Amino acid sequence: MVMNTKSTEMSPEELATLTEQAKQEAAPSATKILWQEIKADRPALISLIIVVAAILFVMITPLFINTSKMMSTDILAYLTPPLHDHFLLGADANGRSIAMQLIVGSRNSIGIAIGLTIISSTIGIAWGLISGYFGGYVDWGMQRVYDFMMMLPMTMMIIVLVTIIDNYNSVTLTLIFSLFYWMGTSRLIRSRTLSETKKDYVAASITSGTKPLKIIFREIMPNISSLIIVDTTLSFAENIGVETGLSYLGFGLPPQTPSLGTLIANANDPNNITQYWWTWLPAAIEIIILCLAISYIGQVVSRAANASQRRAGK
Amino acid sequence: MWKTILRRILIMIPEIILLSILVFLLAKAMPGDPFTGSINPRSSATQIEHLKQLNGLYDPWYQQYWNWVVHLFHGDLGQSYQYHEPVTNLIGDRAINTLWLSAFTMILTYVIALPLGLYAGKHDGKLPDTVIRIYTYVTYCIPFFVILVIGLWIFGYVLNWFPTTGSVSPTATGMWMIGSRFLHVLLPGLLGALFGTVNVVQYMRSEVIDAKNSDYVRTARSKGVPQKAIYKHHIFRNSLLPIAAFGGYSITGLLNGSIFTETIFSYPGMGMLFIDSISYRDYTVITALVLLFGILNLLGTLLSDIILSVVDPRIRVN
Amino acid sequence: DSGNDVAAAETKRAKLSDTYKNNAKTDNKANNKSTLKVAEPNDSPFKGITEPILADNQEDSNVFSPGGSGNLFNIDKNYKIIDGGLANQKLDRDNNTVTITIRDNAKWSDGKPVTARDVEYAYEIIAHPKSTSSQYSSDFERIAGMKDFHDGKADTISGFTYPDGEDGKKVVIQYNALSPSMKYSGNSFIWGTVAPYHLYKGVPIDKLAGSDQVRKNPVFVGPYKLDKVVEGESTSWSPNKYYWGKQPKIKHVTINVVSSNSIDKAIQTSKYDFTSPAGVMRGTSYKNLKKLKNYKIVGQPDLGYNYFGFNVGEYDTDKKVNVMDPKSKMRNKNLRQAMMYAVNEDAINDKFGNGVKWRAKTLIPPIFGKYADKSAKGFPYNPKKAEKLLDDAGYKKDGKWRTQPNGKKLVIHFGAMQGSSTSHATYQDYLQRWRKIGLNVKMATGKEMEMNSFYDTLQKPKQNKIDIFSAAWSVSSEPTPSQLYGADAPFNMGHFVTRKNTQLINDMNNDKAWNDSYRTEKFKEWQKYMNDQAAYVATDNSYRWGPVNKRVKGFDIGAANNEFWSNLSLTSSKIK
Amino acid sequence: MEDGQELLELNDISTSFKIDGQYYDAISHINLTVKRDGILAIVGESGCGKSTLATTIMGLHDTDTTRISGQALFDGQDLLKLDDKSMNDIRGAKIGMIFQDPLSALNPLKRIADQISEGLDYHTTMTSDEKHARVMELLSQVGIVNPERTARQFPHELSGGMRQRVIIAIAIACKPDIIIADEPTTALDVTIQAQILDVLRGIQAENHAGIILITHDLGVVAETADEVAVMYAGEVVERGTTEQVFNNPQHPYTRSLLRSVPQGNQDVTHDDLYVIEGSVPSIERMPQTGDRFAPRIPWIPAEAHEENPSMHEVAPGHQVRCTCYQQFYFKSLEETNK
Amino acid sequence: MSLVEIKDLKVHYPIRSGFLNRVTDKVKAVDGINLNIEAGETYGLVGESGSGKSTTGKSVVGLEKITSGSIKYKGVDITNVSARRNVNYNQSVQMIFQDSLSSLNPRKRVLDIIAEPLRNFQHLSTEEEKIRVLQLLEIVGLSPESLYKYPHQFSGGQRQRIGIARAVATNPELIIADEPVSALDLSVQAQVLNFMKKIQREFGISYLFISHDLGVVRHMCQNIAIMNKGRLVEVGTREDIYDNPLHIYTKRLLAAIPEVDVSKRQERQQQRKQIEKMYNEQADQYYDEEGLAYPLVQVSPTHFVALPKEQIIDQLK
Ligand SMILES: Nc1ncnc2c1ncn2[C@@H]1O[C@H](COP(=O)(O)OP(=O)(O)OP(=O)(O)O)[C@@H](O)[C@H]1O
Ligand SMILES: Nc1ncnc2c1ncn2[C@@H]1O[C@H](COP(=O)(O)OP(=O)(O)OP(=O)(O)O)[C@@H](O)[C@H]1O
Ligand SMILES: [Mg+2]
Ligand SMILES: [Mg+2]
Repeated sequence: MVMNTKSTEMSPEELATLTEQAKQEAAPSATKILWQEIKADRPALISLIIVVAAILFVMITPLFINTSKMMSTDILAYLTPPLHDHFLLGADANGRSIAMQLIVGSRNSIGIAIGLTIISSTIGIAWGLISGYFGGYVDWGMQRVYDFMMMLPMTMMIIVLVTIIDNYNSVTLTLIFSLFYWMGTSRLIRSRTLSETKKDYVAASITSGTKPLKIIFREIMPNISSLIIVDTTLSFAENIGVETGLSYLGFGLPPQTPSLGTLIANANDPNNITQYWWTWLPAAIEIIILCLAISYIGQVVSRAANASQRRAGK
Repeated sequence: MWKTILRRILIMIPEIILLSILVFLLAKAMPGDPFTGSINPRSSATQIEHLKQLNGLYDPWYQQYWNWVVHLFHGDLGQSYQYHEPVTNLIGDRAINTLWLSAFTMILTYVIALPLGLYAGKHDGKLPDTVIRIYTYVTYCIPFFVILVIGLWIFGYVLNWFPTTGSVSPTATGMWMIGSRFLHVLLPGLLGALFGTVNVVQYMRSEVIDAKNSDYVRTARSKGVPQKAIYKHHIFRNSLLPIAAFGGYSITGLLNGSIFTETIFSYPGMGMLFIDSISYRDYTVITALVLLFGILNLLGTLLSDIILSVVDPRIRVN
Repeated sequence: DSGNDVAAAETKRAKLSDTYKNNAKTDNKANNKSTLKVAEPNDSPFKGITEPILADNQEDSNVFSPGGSGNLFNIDKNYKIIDGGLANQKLDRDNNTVTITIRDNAKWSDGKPVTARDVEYAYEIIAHPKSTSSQYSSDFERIAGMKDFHDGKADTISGFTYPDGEDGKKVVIQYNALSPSMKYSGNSFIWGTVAPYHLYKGVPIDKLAGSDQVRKNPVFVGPYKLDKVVEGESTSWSPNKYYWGKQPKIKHVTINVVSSNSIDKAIQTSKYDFTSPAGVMRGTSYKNLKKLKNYKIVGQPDLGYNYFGFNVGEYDTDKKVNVMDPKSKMRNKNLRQAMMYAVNEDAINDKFGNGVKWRAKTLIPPIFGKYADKSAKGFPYNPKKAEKLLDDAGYKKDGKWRTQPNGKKLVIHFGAMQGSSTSHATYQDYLQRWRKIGLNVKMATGKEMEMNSFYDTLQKPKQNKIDIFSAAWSVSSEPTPSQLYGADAPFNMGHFVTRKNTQLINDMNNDKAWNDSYRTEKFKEWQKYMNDQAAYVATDNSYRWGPVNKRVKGFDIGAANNEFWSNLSLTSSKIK
Repeated sequence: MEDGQELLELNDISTSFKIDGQYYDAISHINLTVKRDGILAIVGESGCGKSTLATTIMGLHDTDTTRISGQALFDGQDLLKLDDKSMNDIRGAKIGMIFQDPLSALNPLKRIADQISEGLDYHTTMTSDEKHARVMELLSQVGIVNPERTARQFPHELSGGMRQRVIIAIAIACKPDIIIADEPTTALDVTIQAQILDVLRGIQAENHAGIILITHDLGVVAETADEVAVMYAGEVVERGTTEQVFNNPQHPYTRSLLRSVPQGNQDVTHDDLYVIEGSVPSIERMPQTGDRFAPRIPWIPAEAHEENPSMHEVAPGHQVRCTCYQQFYFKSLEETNK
Repeated sequence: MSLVEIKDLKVHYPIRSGFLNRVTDKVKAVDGINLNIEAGETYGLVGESGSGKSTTGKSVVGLEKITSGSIKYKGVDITNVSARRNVNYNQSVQMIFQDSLSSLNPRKRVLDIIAEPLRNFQHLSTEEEKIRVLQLLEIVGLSPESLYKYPHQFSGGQRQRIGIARAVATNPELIIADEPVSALDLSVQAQVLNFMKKIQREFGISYLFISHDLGVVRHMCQNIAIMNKGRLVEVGTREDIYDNPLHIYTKRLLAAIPEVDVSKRQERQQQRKQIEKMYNEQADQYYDEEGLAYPLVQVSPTHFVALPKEQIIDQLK
């Protein structure tokens, strides 16, 4: 057509300079904004450092700890108080070092939390996006499944499943949890997807010939990314505590597997609460600090997301 | 309206059937059976075998399920293996305790959370807001059961302010009984409320902020309505609406929480019954409880939707 | 064979008495006005079944015990049935009959007299084809007509006759043979409680456990009557004016279930007078409570023990009898003994027992002062001996682990149930010590098993998942072990059967056994034999103990104290 | 009641908003008067500060983030100095306001009757019967056919036009002296717009109120207003009677605006509309000295603009900011294509 | 042959409810309209809010599933997807949206936005693609620096031009412009309208120009269709509609447009009142029992109006 013939000749150099100029004018990306926002907020920066350091620490250190040796009982060290013998944080009723269990336990618990967050968020996001985008019968069917899952009494179902599965470990446990933790995300994502789908840029993509799945994941998803990030951060904070509750009831990880939950479960004996506080308190404090730090980061993330929206409004 | 409710209830039926099959199968899939644990030299092994047969534990699952359904339609959920009592009676007793505890916790939660949320929303970004938000975040991050255990220890044992076990004092009679029941749920309810407010506070806060910045509030101000009245008639009322609906949804959370609360406070409700029944493999009770909790969840959602449609004229019409 | 350097000393054992001798003066005002508060330490609510035939749990029996538990007979300290109770029993070895005579003034708490039919009805409840009771066993089939009744072929049990009629006070039970164990309470032939026929008669037996008669408006023959029951939580009691025996002094008693996690705190804060005499208290609690000034710890050896069992055979479901498997991995006696010598029970009990638990020496708990073999040594820690036993039997070391005599690899699976943190530590300690003598022992299924899975596995007629297991029995007050270790006993989960064992168990109740010293002899022989075979080895015994507040007077949990509740009184109106 | 009496006198009003800790003027040095029985239209592009002016008069700003100076004399008092309580006595009673978005401006949970009578609750001592009667009267006054029914309905049950009528009813409930209508018709269809404007005119005729009509639709102004103030970048750049401004526009901005209205007489394929270059600066970027419109007419020499332009009277009652109008001309096609 | 021929187009939205998601009712958004769009021309579609204009436009680009009727593009019925693919329909028909902000993905840079259709329909190298985008930017009068900016960094008019650049990227023959200027200020509106005309002149694009602003439509379109409750009430050339409106609905619309001419103010108000009165009195003559418009009847070679025959005769008098 006319336009093609009219095309202005352009040398590669010219193109490069133009590109360069354009890049200078380019707006910072969302990640950059987020990073700046976090950098500007000292508590958030500290939180981020804490969380990242904690995750790295508990992921790397256990590689140098002989877990089976650590978990072997030494009945002579029964409930050694902190700073006695070689026990920095004391020992539990099995004479096992609390400090070491805390490290390996954090790895297990944080691992479960990360795994759970990744799996459940992935399911939830995909579910919400697909359900919200396609609407109609697809949505209807998916919503029925959602309704059904919502009806299930979660804790009870998890307990029953854990009881059935004889030989479970952290992976199985993560999978079981994941079955029940995607609905919140999916609901959130679905409602945002519904409103996002009504926006004209989706229509524009359709008329531009883009395929549905590409529209869902490449067009819509980036637009709800701030929501996704905020939701994921907050569910991560929440998920750290998920395993502990069940371990407390005795349906979490098996006793030989150290975890924050099995450590905190030491608090189920009122004697331990005061007399042998070191058996559970460090784990509880760790959870609180991690959870607070992550929620704080989540807040900053959501603020950053809002800020970029505000900027977008002008 | 009634038609909508009826339709919603109809929608629930297949879900409930599905749940009943699922839970029935899962219960049977647990290793062991109600008689596995009852081994002691005072009961004889052959008699236990006899009892298993008598209870149809060797029938194929679909037959057991079918029998169960048939009985269900006669209002009979079977006998508890552990309590040797009809499940309906057993759960009936426990349900009252759980509902009483949950209702009390819920009321306290709202009593605490609504003013906090309103206050935080009214002064958003200012000091009280920050304080309230820190409070909610901290409570959100502390594992619920840790709070319960510590609270029980401090207020129940050290200070000896509250009873530490059961749902009512055995000596209480008449009016005292109500007082005693109240006293027994006071501590768990209070702890549950103080540490369970986060959702309601956050929700209320954001609703208030939204309402505060809404156009209709601007309209009200342009009518010359004083600030106080605006909060009362417009902001509070409009923010309360979604919160009211939240109540039904929060039933799920309360029921989940009851498992912990009841175990820790030795409060004989459905949550504790469930944990007991799991280790006893009391199929009939497990099935009935999961089903009941499932139905309560459904009803909670339904209730929320009904509340919403009653209070929100926008929904009432369609 | 001591002479080893590492053998540990005997476990330190607390010296507990079964009575609390309180010399303070009884305070009548306190007895009348104050409430005796009893705690029932238990993690789940009680089930609310007042009828002892139907209740298969300890909680119910504990919280309803002021009602007398329907007990027919008084006993002496050896659990031997003596006269003077609600009824007396007479054994007639010539005619193979048992005559039970109820005392004339025996009444239920509703004022109705206790009748001969009440004695018989208990058997009907046990044996009814649709009964929910788990008490029926083949031993009862020694009663004439019992099997027919149980099979539904007869409406009545023909072995029962009433010389003065059903409403009379006398029952004669026709047996096809009497057993010396019948002299003792808790035997498996004579049921020891009455059931209120006048109250139960309208209720179908399969519905009895759930009926109001059992749960809401029960009647009792003991010193107290039930005032109120809060389902699952508590019972409260006041004196039963129709009680035939000694009238109780305390006018008001409540029994509350308290979770075992909270019981220490509850006692420390003086919330209760004492814990249920038959209630289970943990060793850790003892450590916490023993120093209390206002409580005295009272205890006596428990009717029970923990034990190791070895899987050496299978259950033949057709013949309904256990058979040993000659090829079984654990068949070798030396291996079993070695494993027992390798574990250090004394050290474990020292650490976790807190003085209320100690190493057991035989399969008869020490509470049976007469029958328990006090000279037995059991298996004191002796790893050298263990290694020698293994070496002798040909379990040679091949690298780290020993192999079977036939050269095959040896991996032993240890089955144990989930429990407290101390039980976990104990199991781990076992494993570590077995490994030290070169035995490759692993947890069956990789971890401690949940109780149901554990018994589910063990009760399979044949299983190879578990080679050695740790479990516990609580035993009846009549200690004949046929139900547990007999050839046809399904609870013989290790399937240990030898001719000698069968012989010894049978001898305990043969005709000669009417002679007490013969019987005692046989019990001791059996214990020796079992220790030698080491197919089942008791690991520890413990005290059944509880704290008693110092305001309580007359507290005596000795077996011979047939008037436990009536003998109690208070010395002040406030818990001290 | 005397026609043309001055009701509201705005003297040198400036409003600035706090953005990232700094205050920026959204409107500066506004001088206007509202007369009884007159309709004063305020026109300008989006972001010129029209709404800000309205909300400033009404005292609806958040005092924490807004700084206001100047005087708004009404009835002998300066509205800007009044405390919230005294202002509440004036809002709704003496000055009523009509908002742009008719859906969000009504409380979705309250019945129409309650929303209308709410103002009466605070400004009158009517009994509930009287209030009801007044609500009916108001609803018929704004042209609602079935007032009884509408009164019982909720906002979402009404069409956009009906809702806007209700909002007008709310604004005039207490017979205010001044009605401020901020884009009352922008969200509506033309036919409904015409009806609403009719209603407004009717109200004015009945109540003898003064109306401030904010809009960016020049047609609406031409057909409705008595006086016009053209705003650009927070300033009034031209004001006068409607005839003066439309028939004899002076300021380059006014003239450019009028020139860019599509007229029916152009050739469909070839005639282009006049385009004003650039766009309204955001308040952070607002030039603080010089003619704010100057950057958008680069072909006019810089000298033509006054340094700190003030209003000049070009005819009685007709004022223009800056003298640059004297040198303003439209670029010819050749110039545009250069 | 016209470029696009719309025949008896109906789009009904089902209202679903209940457990089985059954259709319980329907909204007749578009209820049988006929239109022909000629190549290189601008066709105006005018009507009140909710009259079905957008739905018509969306059906033409294929965003909306049509209930019945046909849309022919160069004689080929393109109501199903495969047919559309065969004639490269999606490439040849593009759309410009009302809300410039929401029609541009806020998370994408200008380069990616404009290149989207190129990536789907043409397979260019990254270099070529960039050059093409730069060309398009030049065509719509935006500087090359815009390449890596986000939509929110532009003003409304600029954004609308980015939208246009995307629409013309694949050299379309028809662009559906759904209220392209309704959200814009006068000055910006002028910019966009001029621009649309410019590319039409240069590339011979046809427009279906949807608007409720009769002033703008008059400025842009040779042919105009007036839509009311899903049906067309009057179709004709600009002159037919503006100088000789026959349907009361058209008259009313025209009368309602406020004009900048201050001197005619009284006169126009009079006229409006008169038409309003007429409308109130005679409305039922113009609509059938259901309150919908009658089928179109030809009154001149270019002029159609939805009236029963008898009425037309009256009207023409
Ligand atoms: N609360 C506020 N905080 C900061 N800036 C504001 C605030 N309100 C308005 N502004 C800015 O002040 C300027 C004037 O806004 P205003 O809403 O008064 O314009 P307007 O003429 O009413 O525009 P429109 O026609 O879009 O309604 C704009 O640049 C706007 O961004
Ligand atoms: N997805 C949908 N489901 C149900 N009804 C719809 C849907 N989309 C539009 N409608 C209805 O169809 C009718 C026509 O809508 P359409 O958007 O085509 O009108 P319009 O003329 O473009 O109006 P506007 O000027 O407000 O954009 C309206 O009554 C609308 O409510
Ligand atoms: Mg505005
Ligand atoms: Mg539209």
